[in-house]
Amino acid sequence: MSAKTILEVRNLKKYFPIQKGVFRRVVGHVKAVDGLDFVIREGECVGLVGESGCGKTTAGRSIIRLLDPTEGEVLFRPGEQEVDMAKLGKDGLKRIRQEMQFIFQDPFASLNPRMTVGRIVSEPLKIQGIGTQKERMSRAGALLEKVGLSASQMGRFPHEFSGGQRQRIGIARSLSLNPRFVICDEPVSALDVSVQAQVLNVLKDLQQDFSLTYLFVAHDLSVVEHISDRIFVMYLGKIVEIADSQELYESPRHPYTEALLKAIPIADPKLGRRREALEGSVPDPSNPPDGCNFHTRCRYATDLCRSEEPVLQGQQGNPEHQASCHYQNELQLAGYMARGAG
Amino acid sequence: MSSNGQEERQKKSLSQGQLIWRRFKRHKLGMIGTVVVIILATISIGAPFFSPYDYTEPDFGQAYTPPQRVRIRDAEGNFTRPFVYGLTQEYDEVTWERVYVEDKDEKYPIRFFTRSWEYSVLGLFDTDLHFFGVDEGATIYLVGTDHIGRDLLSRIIYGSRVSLFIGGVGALFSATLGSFMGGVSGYFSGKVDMVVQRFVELLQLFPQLPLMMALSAAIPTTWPPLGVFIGVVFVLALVQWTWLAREVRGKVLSYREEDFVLATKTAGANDLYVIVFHIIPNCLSHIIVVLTLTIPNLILAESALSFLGLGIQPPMVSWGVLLSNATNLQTVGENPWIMLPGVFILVTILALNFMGDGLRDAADPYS
Amino acid sequence: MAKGDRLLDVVDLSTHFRTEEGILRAVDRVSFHLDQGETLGIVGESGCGKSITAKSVMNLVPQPRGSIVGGKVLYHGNNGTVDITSYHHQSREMRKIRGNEISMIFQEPMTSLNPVFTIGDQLMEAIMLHQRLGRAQARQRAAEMLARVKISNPEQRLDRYPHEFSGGMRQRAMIAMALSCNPQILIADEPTTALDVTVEAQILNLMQDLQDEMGMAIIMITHDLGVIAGMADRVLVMYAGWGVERATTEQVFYTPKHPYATALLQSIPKIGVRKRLTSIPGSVPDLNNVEGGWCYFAPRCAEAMDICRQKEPPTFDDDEGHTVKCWLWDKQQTGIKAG
Amino acid sequence: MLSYLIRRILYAIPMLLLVSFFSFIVINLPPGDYLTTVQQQLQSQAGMSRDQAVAMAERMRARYGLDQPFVLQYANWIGGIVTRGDFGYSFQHNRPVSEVIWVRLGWTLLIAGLCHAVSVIIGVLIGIFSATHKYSIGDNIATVFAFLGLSIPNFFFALVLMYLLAFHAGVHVGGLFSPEYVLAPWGWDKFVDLLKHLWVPVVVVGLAGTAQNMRIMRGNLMDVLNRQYVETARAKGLSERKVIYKHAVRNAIQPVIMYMGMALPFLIQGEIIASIILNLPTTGPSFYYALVNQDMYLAGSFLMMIAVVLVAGNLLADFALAWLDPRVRYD
Repeated sequence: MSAKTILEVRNLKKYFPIQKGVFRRVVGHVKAVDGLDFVIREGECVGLVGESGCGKTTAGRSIIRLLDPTEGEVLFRPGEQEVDMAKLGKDGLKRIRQEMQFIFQDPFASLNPRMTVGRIVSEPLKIQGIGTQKERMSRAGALLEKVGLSASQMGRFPHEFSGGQRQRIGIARSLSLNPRFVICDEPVSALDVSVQAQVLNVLKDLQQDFSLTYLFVAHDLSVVEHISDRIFVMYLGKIVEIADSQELYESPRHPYTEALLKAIPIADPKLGRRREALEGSVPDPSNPPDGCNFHTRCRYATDLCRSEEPVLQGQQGNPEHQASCHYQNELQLAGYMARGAG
Repeated sequence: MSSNGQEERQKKSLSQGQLIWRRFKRHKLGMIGTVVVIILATISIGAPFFSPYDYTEPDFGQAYTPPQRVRIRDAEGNFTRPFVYGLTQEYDEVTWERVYVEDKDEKYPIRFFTRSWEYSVLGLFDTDLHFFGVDEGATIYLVGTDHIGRDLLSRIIYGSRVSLFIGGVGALFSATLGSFMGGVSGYFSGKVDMVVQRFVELLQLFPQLPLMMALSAAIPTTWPPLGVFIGVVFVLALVQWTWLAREVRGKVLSYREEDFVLATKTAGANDLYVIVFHIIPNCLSHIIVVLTLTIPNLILAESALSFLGLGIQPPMVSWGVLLSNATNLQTVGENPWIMLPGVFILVTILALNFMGDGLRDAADPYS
Repeated sequence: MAKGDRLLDVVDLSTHFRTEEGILRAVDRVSFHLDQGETLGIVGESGCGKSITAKSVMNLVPQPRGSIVGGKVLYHGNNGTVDITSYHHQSREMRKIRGNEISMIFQEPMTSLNPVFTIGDQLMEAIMLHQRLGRAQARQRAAEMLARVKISNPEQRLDRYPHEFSGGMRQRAMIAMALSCNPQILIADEPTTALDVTVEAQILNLMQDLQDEMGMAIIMITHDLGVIAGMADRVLVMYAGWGVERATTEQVFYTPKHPYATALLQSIPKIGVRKRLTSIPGSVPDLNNVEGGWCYFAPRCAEAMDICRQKEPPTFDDDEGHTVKCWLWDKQQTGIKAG
Repeated sequence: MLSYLIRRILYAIPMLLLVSFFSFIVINLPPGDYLTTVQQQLQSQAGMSRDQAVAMAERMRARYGLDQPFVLQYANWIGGIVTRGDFGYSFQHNRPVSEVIWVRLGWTLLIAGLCHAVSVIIGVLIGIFSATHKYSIGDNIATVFAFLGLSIPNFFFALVLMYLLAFHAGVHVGGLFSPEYVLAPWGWDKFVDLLKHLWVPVVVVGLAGTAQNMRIMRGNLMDVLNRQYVETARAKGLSERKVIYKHAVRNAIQPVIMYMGMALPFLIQGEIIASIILNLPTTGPSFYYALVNQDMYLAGSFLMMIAVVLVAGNLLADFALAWLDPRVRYD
């Protein structure tokens, strides 16, 4: 991968205050996102996985400034110029919206029930003041065709469509401004299995046709594996491992990744019989454990893990594969393939 | 696919508004209420046309005439067109009270589109055409007369103008104020929200009626009736708006976090755009429902204030003003029909409540 | 009763709902059976009727709009065979079975416990009702059950309220509650859908352990083929209210007969296999007021024939109990597959 | 829990101050004051000249502090209330306000409280019945009753009831006692006589509240009956009675309790207007005449005390809620 960097995130943090007591004083913070560092290169699809509450959705929303980050830089380089999304003012943000878009999880909540599909899809163009009404509508029609719907359905309302169709309308809307970078926030997790495949295929085709870069946020590891070139694994507000998709599944470097892979349900009666389960549950994100975040549930944890926080760093001889584990070079962790699948 | 595919497709090209209307049509009580409201509105708009008498004209000789019965069978038992008997006054020999007796020899058929007193239509031209009446020389007091012999029905019809107008305009005014305050406070949250919410809470800590009484008492007695009328509308709206403000705020708060609003924001929309094109249209049906349910509250409040003499001032009439003649128990006992304006209040409020309830069910079927 | 004995025979079960648009045939002549100690998986997408099938077995169809309109649910319990559909849903007989012989857990662990009562109260309720134990003994038993579902400090946890439990813990508490009276059958309606993968694995493992220990049969309802593959002995595939295929788990996964089952298996992404996913075109038909007389899957089926659009397919049964509701398996129609 | 309660109480204090200030503003809105009326009377009835009357009124203004700036007047008033329980002077009654309001406020609270209890109990029971017998004849009747209850203006209802009782049933109505008991010392007979009179205002004022509680309970219970935990309770094998009364009602009643705080204003305003018609010795008539006569301290004190009662009512409702729902306690 030698493509140029499109997005670089440095030390991104998003804390939510917790208020308590008689005077509603701020007594602490939920550290939803606690220092993310990564780069995304042009044209790739990066999967951001983790369990609920790990901060993946907050991360996505902080990058596109649906939430204002508490700290950190979000350097976005759609063309020659670089901007810091985290510091943009209103006007700059509006301009940059043309380059960075967002796809929402819930296909029912993300479309305004009182607008026709044509208006929904063409609305971003109207907001940005691009083209005439007629041009905007014809672009909306073309986009609907592109996602496998028909332009003749533009006059209909969202409630007349099924979940999968609605999600495709949402995708068409996010592409109307011809963005370079799209954050997909669990775009298929609300859909049925048979429809999920339709949407995944549409997303893949569009990536090719419009040369898009995706940040694909999801909890379903098989979906993420299917669509991503590289994968970031998040745990308790931090990235614990970054690797090429295939490499991550074959030879994970972080015990949490290993645990996740062991828990994936396999649709094969011979292989899927018994999954090895990670014990315990995720610690309170307002009061994360000392040392390594994961040590409370890690089967390999030592005193070092309990006292000292590991940094996310490349492996010996393989700087592209990063993990935040003190023992990443020593541990022999089992990949998904070890379960006999693939 | 199947034979009902056609129907499927037809069913599916409806907007939210049309869907609401379809559901509303199925709500029986709501439809009944709507029909009653339309009839009442028609009568109050065409008040002079529907009033058989001039509502301001006293006829001291006819004071406290009881309601006259409309008959369709004459003394011989034959069915005829509707008519009333003439009335003669007699004095009770024991108590020396005036009593009205039907004179079975004088039959006066009820005539439609008759001519009697003159009125002007929108100040454009004068006419004396009326919906119904009887021939000269007889009287038709369908719900009786008051203490100075004014036709109560005509007074009720004119009173409906004031009562319905106050309800409607007051509700519109309070809805505008309430939606604006609620919307602003919900959308911008933070300090603005704090201030508006505390103010709303403060107002809501006072029971509405005593507060309205106190505020109405502040309207100078020297003002002309029209001034008092406008003052009353303001007082009602000022006390009432908080309720809607709270509801709108809640709606706005929930819509503000909806994905479709966030999606619009990621397309670069500013707050104004989001409010105008996304939040208001989605709140609108809710606001209309609350508006419909506010009207009966205001009619009720107006009638209570006027009943106590703190609202509309004579010679202007409203249902509450008419009822204020019924405060003396002895008078009511002797002339119970003077309570009839209350029945009109009841029916109107009931109809509006039915309508509002139907609208709410139709607009928000899952709540 | 020994492992392998027949526990439940569901024959042509039909459950309908009255909706604003007309009659919704949520479950339409579905048949299956369940043996002692085994796990039956019912799989299908949202709206296929799998949850309503489970609720019909419990005689808990949402009232007053839904009702069981046909078929039998024969339960071969300790007191002989009874037809559950013949009982009124609030009858004493039915209530003796519910929670005692047949138990159920639900999809949303967050909402399936009553927020205003402690976990202990809710656990003891069923124990006191069915086992006629006093409060102290019931509490004892409740604590045992919590320990059994691997909740630490069970004694203290009994006095906690549901909102103080995490999602996984609540589902454990639900399982403890469901199993507190040693039921013959546990119906699990999407028990792990709302949970994370790692917690899902914990819960499924727990269910398997408890099944080994206690010997109850499980009906596992899910849309997740991975969960089915990991848990079920036999599988019923549902589509639009129909049971379209029924066989052992191996048969369904390795030699599926119904085109829907085949397509479903192909449409899930498999790790390590990066080829384009085969998607099923279109979406599930609206089941309100559909007129029968055709195969509901035909519009989405790659192999649909003329007859599929004209006549409802019957259910074909091979000799090994692998049934399929599809015209492709009719010898008169094709002769290829049915050969 | 404790922090929740303390927070609610601390929050009520500035609210009370605001309430008193607002009451004072409202009462001062009318142009002129009580002494303007006095001045006119002195001129027309006592035959004083205009100058004499004005001078006399001014002297009285100075005596009662009415010539001071508004804010100072308020400060004096609220200071008197807080430090001495002195609510000012009632010009109309020629007595300190505190001597006038307490008894009347007591009766108002008694009647409103009774109405509250009756309307909650009956309303909730009918609501439970309605929700569990959805769309049955009984439910339809209850629904129509509820609409009627919400739609009938309660002064009109009071009027009709009085008329029917007085002229068709021949019962003594109006007031809280029959004439012969008004001045009589307390005793069993007087108590019975009170009950005979009390039910009229209770019915008049309680009707709307009952209807409202019924609607709320019906809606909530129907909603709660669809919740998953109700199904869980059924799946346990509990009887329908237990499912409804233990599991569903307990959850559905919370909004009713929340509403109890909000319902108080309606009950009090209902009581006020009904009292004027039924001529009861409560706040209603007194407040009304104080307003009409610009007896500002009396009217202001009434308005403020009513609001204070509501603040207290809301606090109680909050506490009840916290007691009922562990999630609120948890904070």
